[in-house]
This record gives sequence, C-alpha cells and structure tokens, in this order.
Amino acid sequence: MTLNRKLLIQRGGEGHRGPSLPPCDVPVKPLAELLPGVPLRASLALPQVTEPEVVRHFIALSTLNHHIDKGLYPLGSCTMKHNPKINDELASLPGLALSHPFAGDEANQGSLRVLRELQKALAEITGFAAVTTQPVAGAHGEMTGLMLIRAWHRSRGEGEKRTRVIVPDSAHGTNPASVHLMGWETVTVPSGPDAGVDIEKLRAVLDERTAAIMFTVPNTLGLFERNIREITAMAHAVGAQCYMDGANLNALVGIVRPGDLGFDVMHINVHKTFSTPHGGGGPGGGPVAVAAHLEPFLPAPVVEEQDGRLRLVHDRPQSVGRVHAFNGNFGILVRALAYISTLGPEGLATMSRNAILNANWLKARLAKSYELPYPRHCMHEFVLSGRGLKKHGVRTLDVAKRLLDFGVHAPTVYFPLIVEEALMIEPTETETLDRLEHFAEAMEQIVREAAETPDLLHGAPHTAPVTRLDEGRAARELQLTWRTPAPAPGRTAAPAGKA
Amino acid sequence: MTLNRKLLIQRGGEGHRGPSLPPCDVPVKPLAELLPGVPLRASLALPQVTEPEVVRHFIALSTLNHHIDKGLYPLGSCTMKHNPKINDELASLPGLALSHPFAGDEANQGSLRVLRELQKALAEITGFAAVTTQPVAGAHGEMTGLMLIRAWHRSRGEGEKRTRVIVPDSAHGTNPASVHLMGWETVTVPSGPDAGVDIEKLRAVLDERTAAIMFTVPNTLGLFERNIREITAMAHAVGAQCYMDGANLNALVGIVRPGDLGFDVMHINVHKTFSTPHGGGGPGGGPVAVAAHLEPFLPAPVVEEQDGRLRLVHDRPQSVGRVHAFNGNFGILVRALAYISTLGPEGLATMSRNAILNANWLKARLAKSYELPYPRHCMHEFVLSGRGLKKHGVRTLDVAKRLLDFGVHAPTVYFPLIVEEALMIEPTETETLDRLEHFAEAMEQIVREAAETPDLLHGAPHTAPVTRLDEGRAARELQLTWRTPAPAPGRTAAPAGKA
Amino acid sequence: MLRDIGVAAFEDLVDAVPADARLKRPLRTPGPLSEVELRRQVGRWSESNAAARAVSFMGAGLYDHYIPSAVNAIAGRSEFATAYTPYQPEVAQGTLTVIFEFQSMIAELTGCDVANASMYDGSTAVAEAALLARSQTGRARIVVAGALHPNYLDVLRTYLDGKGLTVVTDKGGQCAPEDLQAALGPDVAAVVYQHPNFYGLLESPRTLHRLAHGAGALAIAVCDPVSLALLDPPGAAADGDPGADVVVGEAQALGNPPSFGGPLLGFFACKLGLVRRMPGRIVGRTVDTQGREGYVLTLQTREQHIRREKATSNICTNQGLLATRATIYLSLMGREGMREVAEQCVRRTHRCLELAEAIPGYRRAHDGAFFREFALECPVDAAVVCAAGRAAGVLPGVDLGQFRPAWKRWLLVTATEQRSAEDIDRWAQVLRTAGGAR
Amino acid sequence: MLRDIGVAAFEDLVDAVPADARLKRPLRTPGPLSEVELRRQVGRWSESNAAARAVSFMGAGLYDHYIPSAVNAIAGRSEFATAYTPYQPEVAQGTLTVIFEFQSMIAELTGCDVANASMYDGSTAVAEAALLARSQTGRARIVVAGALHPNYLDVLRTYLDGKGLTVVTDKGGQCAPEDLQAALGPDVAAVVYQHPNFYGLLESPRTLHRLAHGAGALAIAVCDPVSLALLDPPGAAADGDPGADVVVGEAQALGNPPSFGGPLLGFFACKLGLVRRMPGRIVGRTVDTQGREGYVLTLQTREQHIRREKATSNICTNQGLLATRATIYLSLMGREGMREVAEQCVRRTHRCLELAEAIPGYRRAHDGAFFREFALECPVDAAVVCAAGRAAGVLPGVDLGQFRPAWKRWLLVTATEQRSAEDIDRWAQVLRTAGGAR
Ligand SMILES: Cc1ncc(COP(=O)(O)O)c(C=O)c1O
Ligand SMILES: Cc1ncc(COP(=O)(O)O)c(C=O)c1O
Repeated sequence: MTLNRKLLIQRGGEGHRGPSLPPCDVPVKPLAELLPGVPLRASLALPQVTEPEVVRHFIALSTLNHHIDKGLYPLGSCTMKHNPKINDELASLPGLALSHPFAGDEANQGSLRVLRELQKALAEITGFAAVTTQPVAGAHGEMTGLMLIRAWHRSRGEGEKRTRVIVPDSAHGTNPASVHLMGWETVTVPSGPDAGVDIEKLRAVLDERTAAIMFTVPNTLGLFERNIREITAMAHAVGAQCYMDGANLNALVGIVRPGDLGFDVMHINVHKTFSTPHGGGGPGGGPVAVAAHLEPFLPAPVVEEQDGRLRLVHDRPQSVGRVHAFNGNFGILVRALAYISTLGPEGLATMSRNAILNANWLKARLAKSYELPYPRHCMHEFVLSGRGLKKHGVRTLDVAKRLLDFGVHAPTVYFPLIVEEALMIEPTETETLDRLEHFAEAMEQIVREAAETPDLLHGAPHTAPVTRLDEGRAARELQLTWRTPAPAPGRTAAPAGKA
Repeated sequence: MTLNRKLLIQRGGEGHRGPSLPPCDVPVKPLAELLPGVPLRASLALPQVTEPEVVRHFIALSTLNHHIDKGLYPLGSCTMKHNPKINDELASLPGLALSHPFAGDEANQGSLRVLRELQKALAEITGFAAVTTQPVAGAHGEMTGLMLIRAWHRSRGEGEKRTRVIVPDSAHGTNPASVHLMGWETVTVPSGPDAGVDIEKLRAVLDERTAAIMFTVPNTLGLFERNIREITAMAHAVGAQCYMDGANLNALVGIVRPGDLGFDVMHINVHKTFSTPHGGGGPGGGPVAVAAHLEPFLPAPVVEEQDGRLRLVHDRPQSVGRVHAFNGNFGILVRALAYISTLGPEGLATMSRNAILNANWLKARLAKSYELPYPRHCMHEFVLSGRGLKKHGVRTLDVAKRLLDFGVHAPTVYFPLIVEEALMIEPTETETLDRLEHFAEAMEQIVREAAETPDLLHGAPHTAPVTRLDEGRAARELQLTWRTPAPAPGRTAAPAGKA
Repeated sequence: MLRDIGVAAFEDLVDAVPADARLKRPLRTPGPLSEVELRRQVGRWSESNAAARAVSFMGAGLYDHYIPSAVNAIAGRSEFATAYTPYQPEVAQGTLTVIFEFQSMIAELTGCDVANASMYDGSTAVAEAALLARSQTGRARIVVAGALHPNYLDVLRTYLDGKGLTVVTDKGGQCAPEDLQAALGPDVAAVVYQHPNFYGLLESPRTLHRLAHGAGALAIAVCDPVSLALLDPPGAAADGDPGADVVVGEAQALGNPPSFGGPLLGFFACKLGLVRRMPGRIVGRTVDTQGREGYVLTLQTREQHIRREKATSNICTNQGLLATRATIYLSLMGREGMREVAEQCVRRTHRCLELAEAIPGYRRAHDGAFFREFALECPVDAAVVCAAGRAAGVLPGVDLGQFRPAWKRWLLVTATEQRSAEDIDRWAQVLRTAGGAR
Repeated sequence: MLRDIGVAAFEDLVDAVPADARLKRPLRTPGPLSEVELRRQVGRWSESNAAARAVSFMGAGLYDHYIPSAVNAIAGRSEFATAYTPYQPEVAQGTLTVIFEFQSMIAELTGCDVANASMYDGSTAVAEAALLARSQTGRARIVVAGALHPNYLDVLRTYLDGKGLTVVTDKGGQCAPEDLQAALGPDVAAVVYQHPNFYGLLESPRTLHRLAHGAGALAIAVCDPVSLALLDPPGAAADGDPGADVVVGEAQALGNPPSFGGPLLGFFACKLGLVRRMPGRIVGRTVDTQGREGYVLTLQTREQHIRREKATSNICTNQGLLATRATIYLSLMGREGMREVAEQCVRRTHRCLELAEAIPGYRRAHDGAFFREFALECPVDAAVVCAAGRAAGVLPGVDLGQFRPAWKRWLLVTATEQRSAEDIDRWAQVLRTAGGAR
C-alpha cells in the first residue's frame, strides 16, 4: 500500500506552491489599466502542488514505463536503438537551445551550420541532391514529398491528371493517409508470394494518372524488393515519380543509397535511423531528400552557404511553401548530426550491417518455433506469424502481452496487415547477443506455455503495473480529461505479503 | 524472468566498447620509449561493455533504491528533505565545475565568492564570528572543531592537561570517535528523566581536565535542552570549551542561534539542514563555525575580501593546518548557498518552524499507538519506543522492515541508545500533511498487524527487491569484491503469473 | 553469428540488393568523432550563436520563458525520453497518464472539452483545424480574420494547396468585424483568428465567434497558452456564445526552449462533438481486468494506422516529450504561478513600451490593448536596432521587415518574466543608441 | 495542525528554548531568490572564473579528464543522488551493488585484496592509512618517502598533530632508497610514498616496499588511479615482494570534475589482513532469506555508530555519489578505454615537454621517467607564464611557487586526453610569449 496513485489535480491545494518567480521589479500597475476592457477569466483549475510532490508524482509515473534504457524494444519498423546521452547534452547547449529563428542569419550561424552539415550528410547517405529538414516526422515528410511531386507534375502541366499514388498493401498507414491529405487517391497493389510487389499487378495500374509510386525499402516485412530498379524504371516510364518511405533506412546505410535505386524523393525518420530519442511519442524529425529535379520545389527557406557564411534563402519562387512555422525540429536534428558524426562513415555502415546481422540471427533462431511466412534473408527486421498458436486458443496479442513479463517490450503486432497474426521484430544493432538470446528464450518459452498453460498467456501481463486495460470502455465512456468522473474505483489492494 | 541480474564484469566481453576517445593526434611513440624501464601491468580485469549495456545496468540498479524523490524518508537525525533540482544545475555550471584551486585567486574569483557568501550566511545563521568550509562531513567538522579547541587550550598553556571531552549518552557515534581521533578521552554523562542531561552528574565530571563538552542541540531525542545556557556557563567556568554538534540545526534556524547559547564552536551538516543531496552516502559538507577567539586557529587557507577582490590567505601562523587537500566539498557548498539564497531570511525561519510543526503533528498522532518515552513537545524529530510490541514477539526491526512495504523508508532505529527499541522519526518540513497521514496510517496498521499477524512483520519486507539479507554471512564470508566466489546461487524464479 | 544464420558471408544476407547499385566506397560523412571532439565542435557552433550570450526580447511565437530546473531533471529521465509511443499500455502508464494530465490542462486553459496529445507545432495545428472544419462542414473556404502569424499563414496555405483561403486583413492591427462579415458566406468552413494576434493585440473573440457561427462556419481560435492563464478562455461558453469550436496554438512557452524553432508543441483542443474528427492521439481513462484505473490510447479508429486513407490526419509521431515537459511545467507553476507568469509578461512588456515611448522617434505601430507583445515603430529600420542590440548583447525584438518590406521599421517586442528591470533598461539604451538620441 | 498537536501557538512548541536567547530579528542572509535570479547570479560567478573559457594544463592531484555524458545522465538520477546511506539494504540494493562494483574495480586497479566505499579525499585517505599503520604496528613514526603532494603532507601533519612524522626529502625529484633506509627504525609504523609522485615522477615501489617491510613497517602507496591502468599495481605481489599493504589515493579523475577541489573521491585499498582496521564503509555480498544474492554494509563493528570511541575512524558520511560516478566511468571506459586514457595522458604530456624543450629557456626540473605530469623550469617566474596563459585562454600549469618560494620558476604541467595537439600548440605559444622568445 503505497500512497494511492492520484492525479496531480487531486494533490496539494491552497498554499502549496512550486518554484517562485523573480519579484516584479517593474512598476506594478493594475491589470485593468494595462488590459483595459479585456475580459479576463474567472477561474483556472490547475493544480497547486509543491516541487517535491510534483517531482515525486512524475518520477513515480516514469517508473511505470518500459523504455530503451530498461531493455529490448523490438518494435518492428520503429528502430528502437540506444540513444547516446551525449546527443541530448549537445542539443541543450544554451547557444543552441536559446537561438531564435527571427534573430537573423548573422546571429544564428551556429544553428544554420547544424542544419547545413546535417543536410549534406543526409544527402550523401541517401544519394540525393538536396535535403529539407523542415518536416518534423515521417508522416510530415511523406506529405512534403508528395507535395514536391505534385509541384513537379504541375510544373510540367500534368498537375491535373496525376492524382493517384500506388502503394503496396504492406505499407504503413501513414502512406495512404498522406496521399489522402493531398486530395489524391491511393491505389493498393498486392504483394506477391515472395513478399515483393506483384509486378504484373503493378504494371496494370501504372498509367498517366499515376502521380507516384510509394514504396518502403526494405519493405515492412524487412525484405528488400529485388526488382526495385525495374519498378522505379516502370514508374518513370509512365511519367510517375518514385517516393521512398525511408522509415527502414537503418538497413541500408553505407550499403545502398535510395538515390541509386531510381527513387526521386524520400523521407528519413531521424528518430529511427539516427537514434534521436522517441520521447514517448515524439518529437522526431522527417527530413526529405530529393533528386535535383525536385530541388526547386523544396519548402522555403533553404540554407545556403557562401564564403563560409550561411543564410536562409526565402526567395524560392517554385517552393511548395512552408510546412512548419520555423526550421523543423532543430533540437532533434542536432542529435541526429551528432549521431552521424560519432559513428563516422565506417561506423554508419557497420550500424546497418549489424542491424541486419542481429535480425537474421534472431530470425534463424525463431523460425524454429514460429511460422516464418517469407523464408528469405531479411534486412533489419522480419515478420513472424503467430497463426500456429491459434489451435491453442492463443493469439499474437497474447504473445505480445506475455513478453512484457520477461522485461522486454512486445514486437509490433498485427502489422503489416498482409501477414496473419503478424509479429514484426526489429532488434536493432545496439543489442548484444545476450539480449537477443534472452528474447529468443522468452519467445520459445511462450510457445511451450501456449500449449501447456494457455490461460497464463490470456491473463498476461502478470508483472506489469496494470493488467490488460478495457479499451472498449475507454472508447465508449470517453473520459478524456480529469474533469470527467473517474471510473468506478478499483479494488484497493492491501500490501502484499503472506500472513 | 527478466535478464538475470548480473554484475557488469559478467557482461560484454572482447570487442564491446563504450564511448571512444579522440584519436591521439600527437606523435605516438612507443610507451617503452616514454616510460623507459617502468614496470607495466600485465592484465587489467575491468569490464568491456557497450554504452547501452552500461546504461541499462546502472539504471536497473537505480530502480532498486528508495530515495527522497520516491517517498517519505523519515530517518531521524538525517534531515532527509527535498533537494531542489536547481541546486544541482548550478553546481555543474562549467565555470564552477572546472575551476581549479591552483589556478590562482585571480582566476577563481567566482568560486571564492561562493565560499565567502556561504561563510557569511552560515556565520549569521549560527551566530558565530567565522566559518571554515574545508571539512567535508559532520564527523570531519567534529574533528576540526576539536582541533580548534585543542589549539586554543594550547595557546593558553593548557594543552597538556585538558584531554577529556564530556559527551551525553544520547550522542551520535561520531562524537566519541572524533574525540578518540584527538587522542582524548570521552566521558559519558547520562541523560536525566526529562531527556536533558543530568546536571549534577555533569557538574561532577567537569573539571580542569575537561577540554570540552560536546552537545547536540536539539539532542538526538529531538528535545531542546532547557538548561543549555547553564550548562555552557558551567563548562566555561571550569575553562572548558563548548562544542555543538549541529546535525540538528534544521530545528533552530531563525529561532535561536547556537552562538547565542554559549557555544564556542559547532559544525553544520549542509547535507542535512541545507538540503544538499545525500548521494547514497555522500558527499556532504561539514563547515565549522566558531566564536571570535577560535578564529585564528581555523584551517588555512581562509578566504578574505579586500576592495571587492577575494583571496585565499595561507599565512595563518596559529592555524591547526589543513584538513582537506583543497577547499572542501565546493560543489556541495554551491548547492547549500543556492538553498539558503532561495529560501531567504524568512524562508529559512519558516523551514525550521515547519520542520517542528510536522514533527509535533506526527508525534501527537503516533503517541496514540506507540510508546513515547519523553512526552514533551519535540523540535524537528522525536523518538518512539517499539518496546510495547515485544509482547507479540515483534521488534523495532520488524516495524522498520514492514514500513518498506508501504513505500516509505524506515526511521532511524535503535538509536539513540538510551531508548529501548528506539524509532527516531524526522519527517522534515518538505513533507505534506498527506504524506504524514499516510505514514501514520502505516505505523498504526503495523501495530494492529503486530497483534494479529506478527509473522507478516517477521517476514517483511515483502515487496522490496530482496527479502531480509543475511548480514552474519556477509561478515563471515567477507565477499568484498567480484573476485571472491559468489554465494550459492539463489532460486531462479519463473516469471510470475497464475497458470 | 553468421554460422548460426547459415551463411558464409555477410554479403549473402543482402543478396537481394542489386550488386551494381550498391555503394562501393565509404560514405563521405563527417567523423568519427569522440565525445570530446563533438563537444568541442558543437560547443563552438553554440557559442557562435548570439543567443549564447544575449538577452532576448524576441517572441513572435517563440518565447524565452523561465524553465524550472525540475522540468529538465524529470523529462530527461530515460523512462520518458527513450520510450516509444504507448502502444502497449500495460508498460506505458507513465506516458499515458502524463498525456491525460496534459489533455486535461490544455482543456482547462482553452476552455474546451477535450484536447489531444499534441501536434507538430502551432502552425500545423491551425492547418489541421482548417481541414477538420472542411470535413465537418462540407464547405471549402477558410477565412483568416486579421493578423495571423505570417508563417502560420504560409503553412496553412501550403496545407490548403493555396485554395479556398481568404485573408481578411487587419485594420490598424485588429480584425474589423465588418470586414469579416463581408468576407463570410455559405461556403465558409471556418473563421480562424489569432488572439492575442501576431502583433500581440487582443481581438474580440466573442464577436468573431458570433459572426462565424452566424454564417454556419466553425470558429477556430489560435492562442498563446500563457495568455490563457489570464484571458477569458475562447473555448468556453459565455454570454450566449458557445465558444470557439476549436482552439489551437503553440505551447513551446510552457517549459520548452525556443531551440531555433523546434521541437515545438502544437496543441489542439475542441468541443466534444468534434472529437471523432480530431487529428492525432488521444488518451482516455479506463480500468484494467482487476478494476484498477488506467489509461489507453483511444478513438484510434480516427488514426492512420487503423483507418489508413480514411484517417482524420496522417500524423503519427507527434511532439510527446514536449507535452511531458509542458505538463511538468504547468504542475510546478500551478494556477498561481501561471497567473503570475502571465501578469509579469504583461507588466514587463508594457514597461518596455513606456520606456520606448519616452525615446524620441519611437512609437507604437498600433492602438488597442495588447497582451505581452507589441509592434514598435522605430525612427530607423528595425534591422538597425537589431544590429545595435547584437553589439550590446541584446536581441531587442523581431525585425518585422523580414516578413514584409512595408514593415521594415517595425520591431516586435516582448519581455518575459525572465527580463529584469535592468535588462529592460539596457534594451531601452539600445533603442536610444540606434535611434541616435542618446 | 496546531489544534491536532494540542497547542494554541507555534511558540508553545519551542518553549524549551530560552526566550531571551531567541533571535528577535530576521536573519541577515541573502535572498529570497527565484531560480531565474539564482541562475543569473551564480551564472555570473561561474563566468568570472577563468575555467569558464580556458583550456587547462593543470593537475597536481585534480585533472580535467573527459567525462562521458552517460556518467552525468545516470549519476544524476534521483535514485542515486537523493538516497541516504544504505541503512535498509532491502531498499538500497542499487547503491550497495554499485559500491560492491566500485570496491572490486579499485581492488583490481590497485592490486589490493579489498577496498572500501570511499574516503573524503586522497589526503585524508593518506592520513587514515597512517593511523591504521600506527594501530596495526603499535608504532608511532610515519616516514614520508620523497615527493608527496604538499597539501597531502599538510593534512597528514594535521591529522598526526604534527608528531611522529619524518619526511625523507626527494633527491632530484625521486626518493633515494639510501635516504629512506637511513630514516627507518624500529619505531616506524609506515612508509608513505606517492607514485607517480607530486612531480609526476615514477618511484621504485618494490624497492620502497622491501625497505619498509625490512624495518617491520607497513608500505603505503599513494596512487593516481589513471596511472594504474598501465603501471604495475603496487598492491599486488611481484618478485617476492608481497606488495604495498595499503594503497590510497584520489580518484576524482575517474568521471568527476575538479570542482575547485571538491567533492573528491578518496579511495582506500589494502590487504585482506588489514580489513578489520580499514576505515569507512564496506559492502559485502550475501543472500536473502530466499537465497537470492544481495549486498549489505558489513564489518560495521569497525564503525563509529557501533563502536563509538573504539571505531577505526570517525568517518560516517563519505563521498558516495562520486564513487558511483567513478564506477560508471570505469564501466564505460572499460579495460581498453582506461589503458587508452592513460596512454594518451602519457603521450600528450610528453609532447608538451618535447615542445617546451625546444623553446629557449625552458627545461625539465628533474630527470627520471615521469608519467603524465612534469615540472618545467621556466626562464621567468611561473606566475608570469600563468598570467600570459590567462590572457590567451590557457591555464598553462600549476605555479609551484605557491607551495614554496624556491619553486617559483617551476610550472607543473599535465595534458589529459582532452587536450588536442592544437591545444598543446597554443600552450607552447604561451610559453614562448611568456619567455620572451617568440
Ligand atoms: C514504414 C513507416 N512509414 C512511416 C512512418 C511514419 O513516421 P512518423 O511516425 O515519424 O510520422 C512509420 C512510423 O512508424 C513507419 O514505420
Ligand atoms: C547527530 C549527528 N552527529 C554527527 C553526525 C555525523 O555527520 P556526517 O555523517 O556528516 O559525518 C551525524 C550523522 O548522521 C549525526 O546525526
């Protein structure tokens, strides 16, 4: 029985205060004089709590999380790798953290240098001509990339007719959602038996209405599309552009460059490949890299260098416009550049090689106890099917929940949609063989438990701060703020211990 | 079944490396040429582990600790109060953290300013003429203070004859240990029925052999010695000096100053009263404050100010000498000054008042269920006796261990020695009434459990990372490094969960 | 490991990658750099920014507020910083509870029923609000009423592909109701207004709401959350006005540094009736199988990973850690602290104006009440004032000439609670120097 | 609360405090200051130190080593920083395990059997070692062999009350065995030597041990733990020498900043046979009631809280958090990293010498092999070189004149792995400027 977990609004009260502000050392005029006739609010129901209690509240909450510094986090497609601490330190240097985009280029040479160096490095890594660092997430990058494609088609007078984007059925949900944001239509092509896209079906839908194809490389099964260059060539042949979803770039760095595979544009998730911490949901960074023909359309402003001085150039008549109020997630980009600089050219290549090695090792091991729908060498991740456990009444969701009891996070589940009961596993290169073995043992034990004690899995997790949560009730009752009444109180457990 | 908890030396291995160093960009000559004939070591058995694994190891360890940011920590005599985060931030400012004492006064004006301002503030708070900030802990301060007393007696030609220090039986162990370090003898005086020292017994032992009396105010029962001024006067009358152990200063700030009670010298635990974090054992700070007659004897160097410039003055012919290689725990002193400055004069007084209020509230409440050997108003802490539970076969140790199951730390137990089955409780002023109530409820529940389910207490803690540890075995087997063989392996628990 | 995998060489694993497309040379990227070298290099860059030393009077959507040390200490914990999106709620109650508290506090500040877990920034929150209005009303035109931040307007234009956007220019800094009225019509999906607006001036939200609602359009308010600690919250009903339908904005000011414009913290709050069209993640309270309270991502059927092209938005990764910081910040400051922050910003900024007006040649660009920011017309180009400031270690404000040539004498000035009276005096001295009137 | 307590006023609670002794006015202390003001004030102090900008070649027991960012990130966690001494081991296994690892690594580095949880600093560790030797041998005299850090010698003298201390002055920087021999006798409890010594010179530990042991005294080595990554560890047996009985020193260099000389990290390692006389806390491994491994404070009967005046030392609070930092640091660096740190320090410092010797007027003060520090004799007062350095943003070394007037031309120089070749060139330029030989 620790102190009941309460929301902060239920703690403290009048007289409780956090850190104080400097005294107001300018003339203290009545607000009514400074804000004449302005309607002010009557009440403000924020908590009043002391610093010690605020600290305890949030530290207690923090301990309820799984996180990469706690253990394996094999979320497929998310590249949950170690986040070096130095990167956070650098991003919080006062000269960077306090720099203001409207202070002018003269005042911001350091910040502009970060953007410039990162853009150069990303262009080199991806094999493209130019990079914008304005988009702040993968999906934001997708939208930006599609806008660039639209602008290019328009510049060629084809803006009206090209309104379809071809997306494989294994694609991430943001792809069709981004297409929709353009007012365009998504055309889904199915995957063939080898998990590559079905070329003939693709050919059938490619035409002069096609604005772009949008492929994830390697795809969300962790497999490299063998025919990728034929595919991009086919698309180009009908005048379409080729967009690469770069969420899986961690498999490719130093091995092959998307620009060399026929793509015209891609986004990069720096919160995946370049290790910027995910922050419980964000912030990330979604820079977009483009071939030369798309460069004129990049969001303004762009960074240019002349005689060692950097400046933001706004005068970009063909630009699609701004996609962010300022310069993108700068603090995140500092981290990405620091990461790239730490690894260096060889380290970057080793990163991808080790990501591939780790994934293949784990795949080879787990293929003995789980179904492997596509038995090929994988790149940085692979997808298993939990279908074989259904006979015991066990589903992939149960496997996922049970894994939590082993101190590891669950893989991505039920995605990609084309694999039944999918378990999408991405160990990343920063895990040791020890960790992979432990994960494999857990997965193997779960297979045994499915046969022997399936209820153990249905009831999992058993060691997490809470058991399975009623998501249906959440959606029905819509308790979305603390103003809504709390659900019927749970049992208050007496302290554990056998009397 | 999380990954077996291993020591770091059991992890990683060849090829595993943490962060790298800059390349050696000076000529790389063979070591044999630079260190001719110097015997080098053959092996070095340190771990080889990657940064992610090091981070996980220590973060996992960290979660096994109770700490002030987790919950109540009512360790009597330890003043475990909230440690404001700003203080750590300030101490790590590069200009302070990198300053080097041998760079010269000119280069270190900022650091000297911190020392000077803190010394002034502490002198004011304690009512003394001067302060040295060299001692780094309470016990270090005690030793320093006794040396000052010795030096003073010597300066009066009484060095040889005054070799006894009178210490009440309720004193902390460091007091007699510090006396011993001087080559002096401790004379223990018993406490009277009201917990004050027995004046007549004191008078009986005070004589011209007495170098000093050494009193803790308020004493370790949390009680203020009513006769303290008579006592210091009695000591002075026989030519002895009066040392105050200032560990309990948190009860006095802004209320009464030790210098005004007749004391000549005291130490201050800044890691108690002034909230510098305790760090799992240290570092702390033990500044010593003295009346004017002892000032010439302070450890050299001392900080002096002239025309706004500060300097370290080494030429102190009467000084007892250095007690620390440099300037004491500077980084801790920065935090103490920041704390004092944040609170300001009124805040400091409120601090002590609230510490006293919290303790008395808790005492009044707990006196209903536990024995209160000295039923008086207490200052910042109070002592209960768990003696009443013995009839159930329950000891104070069991109460302490059981408290851990409630998410609070145990009080100091079995100290002071003069109370049977002592529970010494210091809530501090930074705890809210909520927290005090929760603690009181836990204590009350334990009284009930002692009667109803005593085995629950004997087996406690039940929810801590480990159960009670075999201290006898530790002392017998003396496994003090990882080179000694590990104890017989414990049971490897299967993951929890009812099948 | 290769043996376990059953291949002879690493190359065998990547045989699907066309051999001739592979990179056959090392990458030309910087490094490898050790931490020592990185600190030196990035440290040098940091020092070369004026912000390393100067005191700032710059705002325009990014503010240099006091950030309590505890915010950094808590939000920097691995548990918050290195967790992914809370897809397995049983091991993400920390993140989920924080988001729930964030939603609650944003709802309170804005006066709305609900808020989401964050948007990319204020500008994209505005754009998503406009898209919501379109799909809610089935109408196409978005009317921007008065002085919206020019960069927000740019982003809105980008998102709307430049179509269906009407800007009702401000009159003397504020939106004139009659101008807005004239621009409305049955094709209008929403009226978007900023309050306090780009110039720091206060609009008349209730009037704008009535006009918007009168035309069957939604009312979308763009707000500075610091101002909401004092101002009548536009999302709440009052005087027969049901309030804005959507309130969005930038919450960087709540515990986050300007950081050259990112990462930021867009927020999005609205009426309960619009919640199923709201973009982004939402956390709801529920119970576990043992009846204990807990939190989950809810209404996920709005989101791209479930609904794909039918999702309300394509947003996936958001600005979570900044929301965590804002939640900690608001908790530390509390009701009283937030009010005081807002009041001090008002008072200190008004003090700036008072001093400036006493210097020959300087005067306000607009009339009307302003909150914590005002445009100052200078006797010289604002760029001249900024240059004088840089030399004196002061960033005296935002040179509005960078937005429009016509504004080149305008300096947008703000003073947060961090700017002391002494700082403000230094600021005034910069104005004197630049204006030539010592 | 007063009602619950049963008093009418707060004053009633403190009625035992003599009324006329009470403070009747507010304290005259600084503040109250908000965080904003504190940052401004302490920031100003920090900036006024040369260390805020200068590159340092200063050592003499405090070194500016690289501190991995992860050390700060981990050790700053509340779990380590705000915990008390691990008196309830069941809820302190984090701290206890770290100490156990610290003890293990210090034992490994020094070649000793056991190590404790930390001492106040290197100097008090030396003093405590001397006291241990006295009580172990029943003899009184402590002989210091050669160049012990002058401040350590001061502290030793203070602890020994100036009695029973013989200093065998170095010859040309090192201890001459014949001089030591001459100083030994049946009353000698211990021989204390520093290696590398104060001047950075290497001593001959085995010879010194043999002399000490020959006289029935203990051998106490004072070591720089960075050097122990390469050097033959003095605590280990070799060539018939059983090794030093006690190895102590300062471990600030392992992951802690100089911080104006504190907090520091004294370490204390010794032979197993001396463990019951060792000062300070010691952690031992054991099992819990379920047979699981765990750690506890052990041998507490040596300590003041149990033994009171019979304790081996009065130490209670130690330097725990610095030991935690050192443990994390050693874990991150590992065997290879530690070797590389030591090698780089050797190479970079030797590079300094190489450059200095090429500048007219500069030459080494001593012959003999040195590790990572050397005394440079300057053509001018070392203070002049330091002043020239300050002007150029370089702290070129420690002016030894501050210890003894006779040393006023000596500059003690060290270059850690953080000093680049470019930094070293700048350093040499300072020497040229100061020496007048451009
Ligand atoms: C394949 C793929 N594409 C796109 C995205 C979207 O990226 P973000 O979450 O950064 O918007 C993801 C993210 O999970 C992804 O896995
Ligand atoms: C009353 C008393 N005196 C002295 C000390 C010793 O202080 P330190 O641990 O700082 O050496 C303590 C510490 O617990 C104490 O409580």
